[in-house]
Amino acid sequence: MNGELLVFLFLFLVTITGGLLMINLSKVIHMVMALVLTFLGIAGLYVMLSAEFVAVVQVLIYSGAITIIMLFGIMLTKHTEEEPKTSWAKKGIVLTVITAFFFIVFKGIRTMSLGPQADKLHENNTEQVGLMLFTDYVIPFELVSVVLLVALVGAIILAKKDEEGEEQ
Amino acid sequence: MDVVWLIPILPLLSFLIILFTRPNLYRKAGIVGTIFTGAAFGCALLVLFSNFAEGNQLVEANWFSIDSVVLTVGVEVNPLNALMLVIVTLVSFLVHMYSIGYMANDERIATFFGYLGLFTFAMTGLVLSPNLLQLYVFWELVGVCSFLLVGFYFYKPEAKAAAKKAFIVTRIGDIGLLVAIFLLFWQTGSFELDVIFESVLAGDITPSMVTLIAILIFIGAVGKSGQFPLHTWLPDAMEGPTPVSALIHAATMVAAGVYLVAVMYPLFSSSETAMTTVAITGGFTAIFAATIALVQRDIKRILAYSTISQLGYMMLALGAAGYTAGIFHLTTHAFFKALLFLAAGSVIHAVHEQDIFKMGGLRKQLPITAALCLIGCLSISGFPLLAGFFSKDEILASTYADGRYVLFTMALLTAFLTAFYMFRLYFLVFAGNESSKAKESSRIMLIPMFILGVLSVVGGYIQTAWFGTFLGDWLETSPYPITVDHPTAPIWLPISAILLSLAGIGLAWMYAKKLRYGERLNPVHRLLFHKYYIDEFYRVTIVKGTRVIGYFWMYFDRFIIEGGAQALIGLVKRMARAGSDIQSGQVQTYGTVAFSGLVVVLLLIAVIGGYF
Amino acid sequence: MGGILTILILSPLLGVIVLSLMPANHSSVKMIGVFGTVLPLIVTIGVFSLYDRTLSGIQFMESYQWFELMTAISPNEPYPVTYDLGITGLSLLFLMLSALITFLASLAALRIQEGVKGFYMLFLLLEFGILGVFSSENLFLFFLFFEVTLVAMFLLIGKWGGFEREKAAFSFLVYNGIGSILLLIVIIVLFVEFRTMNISELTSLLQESASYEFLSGNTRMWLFLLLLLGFGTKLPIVPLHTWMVRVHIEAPIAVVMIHAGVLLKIGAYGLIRFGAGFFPEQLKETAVILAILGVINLLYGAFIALVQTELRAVLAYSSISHMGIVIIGVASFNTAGLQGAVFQTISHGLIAALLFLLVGVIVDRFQTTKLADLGGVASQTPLFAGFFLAAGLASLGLPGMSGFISEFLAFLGLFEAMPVIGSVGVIGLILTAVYMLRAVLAVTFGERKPQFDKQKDLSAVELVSSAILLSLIIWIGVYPAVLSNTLQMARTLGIGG
Amino acid sequence: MSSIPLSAFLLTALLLFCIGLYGALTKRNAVIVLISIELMLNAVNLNLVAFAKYGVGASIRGQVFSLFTITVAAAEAAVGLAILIALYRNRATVNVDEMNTLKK
Repeated sequence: MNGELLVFLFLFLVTITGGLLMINLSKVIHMVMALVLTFLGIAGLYVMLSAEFVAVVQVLIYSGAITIIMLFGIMLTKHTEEEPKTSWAKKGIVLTVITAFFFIVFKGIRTMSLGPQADKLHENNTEQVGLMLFTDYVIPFELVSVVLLVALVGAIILAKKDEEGEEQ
Repeated sequence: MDVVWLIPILPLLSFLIILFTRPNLYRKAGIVGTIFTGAAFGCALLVLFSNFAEGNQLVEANWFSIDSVVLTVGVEVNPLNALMLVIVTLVSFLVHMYSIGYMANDERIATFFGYLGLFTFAMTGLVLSPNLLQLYVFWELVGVCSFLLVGFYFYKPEAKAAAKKAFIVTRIGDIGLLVAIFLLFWQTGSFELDVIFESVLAGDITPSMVTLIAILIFIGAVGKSGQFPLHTWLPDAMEGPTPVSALIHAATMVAAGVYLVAVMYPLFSSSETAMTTVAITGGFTAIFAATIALVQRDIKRILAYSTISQLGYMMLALGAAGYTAGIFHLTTHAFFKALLFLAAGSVIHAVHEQDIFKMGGLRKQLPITAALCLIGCLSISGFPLLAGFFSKDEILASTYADGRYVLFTMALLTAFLTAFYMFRLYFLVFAGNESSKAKESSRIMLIPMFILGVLSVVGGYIQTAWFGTFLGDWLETSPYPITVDHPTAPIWLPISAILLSLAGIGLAWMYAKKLRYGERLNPVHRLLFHKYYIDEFYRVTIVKGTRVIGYFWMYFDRFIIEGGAQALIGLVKRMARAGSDIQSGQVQTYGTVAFSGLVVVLLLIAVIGGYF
Repeated sequence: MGGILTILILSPLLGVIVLSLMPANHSSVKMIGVFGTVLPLIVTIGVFSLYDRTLSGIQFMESYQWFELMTAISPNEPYPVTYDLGITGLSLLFLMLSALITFLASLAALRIQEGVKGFYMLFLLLEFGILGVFSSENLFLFFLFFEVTLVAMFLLIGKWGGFEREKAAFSFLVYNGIGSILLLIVIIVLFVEFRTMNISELTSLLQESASYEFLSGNTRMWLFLLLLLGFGTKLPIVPLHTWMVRVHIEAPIAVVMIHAGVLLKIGAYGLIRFGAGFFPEQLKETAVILAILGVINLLYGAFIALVQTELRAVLAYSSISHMGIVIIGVASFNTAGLQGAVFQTISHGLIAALLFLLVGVIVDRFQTTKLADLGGVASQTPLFAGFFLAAGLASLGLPGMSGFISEFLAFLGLFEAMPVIGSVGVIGLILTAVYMLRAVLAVTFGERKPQFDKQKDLSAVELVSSAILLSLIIWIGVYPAVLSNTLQMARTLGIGG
Repeated sequence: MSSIPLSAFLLTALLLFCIGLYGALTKRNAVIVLISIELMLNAVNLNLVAFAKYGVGASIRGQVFSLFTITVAAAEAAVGLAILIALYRNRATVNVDEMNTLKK
């Protein structure tokens, strides 16, 4: 047992616990908070995978931005405090199907090994990412910016009150 | 010999002519029918006499074929059926004539004569059959004619029930015969009587199979001849017009059972068990029916039970190896029983009443009927020198010679009972005080009765111990191997028979004097009056039982099978509804279904690809 | 005489075309409808007279290439689908029966008041299907025509039936649909294995021992059982019979005449032609079970008919009972038995048609078919009563009528093969007499009921139709060679007695 | 060199994906459903990054891809929420059960 494994186990537990909490908690706000736990755990895992830049982005975007958006969403809509119950039958069916799915995939990944690790990723990680982004992936990068813009505009239009429509 | 063909054809023609010209003929139908059956009778006489001279004849033609087996139809003339032909056509002819008078006031007289023609056709066809298939065809046809004629007064509920009963009960017997025919066919490969007898005598059929077949055939005879336990239809069949009772239910059709046993005699005589069965059934029926006849009140029912009893007598004779005796009694019985029925018809025609306790003293109003009836009664009672005396004597002799003394005692006792109940009837109807106004029947009804009366007197002289055994000798010339023995009885036998019948007559006279109206109703009497409750027994067991089974299966059908089908349909419907419920419009459900599908595909790939 | 069978099959369609061009309420619609059935009858009689009884095998053969099915697996060996028509003695008899009964039923349908045009169009379409079924020499065609009859019947029952017509129509369609799917499976398997759907080719191929390499005994047994189920639903075999009772009770009388008279016989025809023709070995193996099924049919139908209170229900269960005799005949699988089975189908076709023709008269005159409400009509309508009684007697197997010959032959066959089962079966003959007399006498005999006093006896049309049927019944009963000569049973199936 | 095997990360991602999927399919609150979808996206990201380190021809590309995914996920979250709010304004509910306009 080395330190690396200990860290991984800790992060693994944080991530999964966050997920399970999110599923099982009853209040919506608590769910979102549990999710933050998961996001942070994942960020940690990223660091372990020599992806510091992605980890930082993860914390910023997910734990920060998206969580905030979700909280806004919750505040802007009315919620009965408790999450309404879903029928056991439905849950059962979904659970069975997902378990089956889990075992099939698990069977596939259990002993998966695809070759030697990349060992240079942690060296100047952000530089490497930046180089790749602005050389090979410059066009997708620009496209993503357009997508973000469109999403922004779209979100505003959608969320805006449709006053003219109501008046008509 | 060519005229043989005409014998069944003539009555058939009569039937067809009447059938198609019914509305025009109306009352003339009787004349048409009488002429045709008269002609048939003439032909039958010709055939009879030519049989004396030329011997037996057999003509056959192809009917149709099952693969290589060619089924034939044909006519056969041998002593037995030549005799039967004469009896059938004669009685039929006389009954036709009688009916012209008896049925004169009935609207449906033409239909009546049509049926009579059809019956005569079927009966002669039956008698002429050289093979079992043809015999069975006509066997059923006479049954249906009987059914039609019993139900002639179709608007009477009793007639309806009686007709149905007559058909169904005899049908039960017929099925026995049918099965026997099937078995014989697969044993011998033929329906032809001569082929069958050859293989029976050659021992091609195992003895147990012979017994089985013989008993099955006998079941057929039991049904038709009203033997116990299938006798119940015959008394009820008296709901038909009286001439019908005389023709079908006394002289001809019911005798067909006896005739059948006689025809199949080589088969029966090969099986001791079968012979015993025939004898015991016959003997039992004889005494059984006679006891019932003792207390009945309806004039026709008494005669019906008497018929059953006498048919039992004939069966007894056949079973006791008295071939000649059986046939002999069949002949004489046809004459005197037809006479008695016609006389009863004459009485009923005159007083419109069938209860003998409501009649009396009719001798004065109906002198000729009374005289003829007396002849009939004497003849059936075995009064010396009348026809019945000789035939009954012959039966007693062969039973005695057979050695089964229980049966012999039964026969003697039946002779006594017969004399008693016949004269009880005679005295109650004709003797005593006049109770009602009545007019003697017309000449057209009396002439047939007269002819039958004459025959009832002289018919016995064809076979007597004194003048010669003409009938037996002649029957022996049959083409089939039958053993005709001439039993010699000790002299005390006829004497005791005479004494018994005289005792019966005397007792009946005393009885009639003592009791004019009503009778004591002690338990025995009640038991007899209700015919041993056999009808009630059948109604409770067989009829009810069949209906219960029917209801059981009906509810089974309705609830289990139909219900099962409905449940299946329900299941499919529920599945369909479940399928449509999935289309709820909720994305999550769609997602679940889609994802399930994905998982199923993955599973399939994993399993088929061998990843597990 | 090439093409006469095509002409025969298409002849009812002429009536359909003419009717479709006419206004719905035109006064001569009925006449044209009836005339439309006369045409096929004439052609059938022509075929009947041209048929050479001395030859064996298939006659009036017509065979054309139709289309080919390509498969991805073997693109160079297409599966040919051909258009084959041809008749044997067996199918000729069925053709005669169909054409005749359809004609008489079209006369009985004259009482229909609503939607006459549509009725006659569907009616002729039905006849088209029936004639096609019996003259197909090809399983594909057979199946097509079979489906045509289903659709036509479904619509006829569903639109012109009684109170529960929809239910009856659906149950008809569901049961027969399932039956025809089973049939289709068999057809496909045979087609895939042998690359032909020609019936006589298949028959001879299947009877060669070499063909066992293609189709093992086990598979054959399955195919045979599928066929049995498929045609057993049509026949019907208990417990697949409930749809048939409903159709008998709900469908319009003219349709029931065809249904009981002809359509049920497709089941028997299929069983004899395909079941016995394709899989004789399998039939022999299952003969005992089949015979037991037959006896069950016979007794089951009879017992239930005994307690029914409705005339049409009695006749429906009597049909089930009578079809039991067909099964018995097939099961005994000897010449007598098979001949009996065919005779029984023909004879029951005629008798059932006659009975329902007369039931039509009852419905028309007395407005009820409840046994308790009827009775004594022999007083008011003697001709009707006479015919009805005769039909009843024919149905219970009275000698001298066709029913007897068939029952006799079927049981004769059964007694050779399985005497014990036969002995149980003969009880059915007694029961038949009991329920038939009960029903017939309940209608005709009994006290005169004054409410029926005004009713008229048989009309000329009814009289002639009944007389035709009855005389045919008697003719076959008296001279059965008329059928057996045409039939040539042994030759048709190639079996020895 | 890391001593943690690839399958450990993949297992984590799988578990997260399954949890997310369960939430997306069973939760009735639309917001939670959206969150669950985010969880699933995260699982995918985790896989990408893991494969960037351990995969066939491992390189930085995997991380770059995960960045794209994160961006798109952010956009999705924004638009999804906007739709949610628009829907809430019309139907006054965020209950997924009642959003069945697909049927009508």
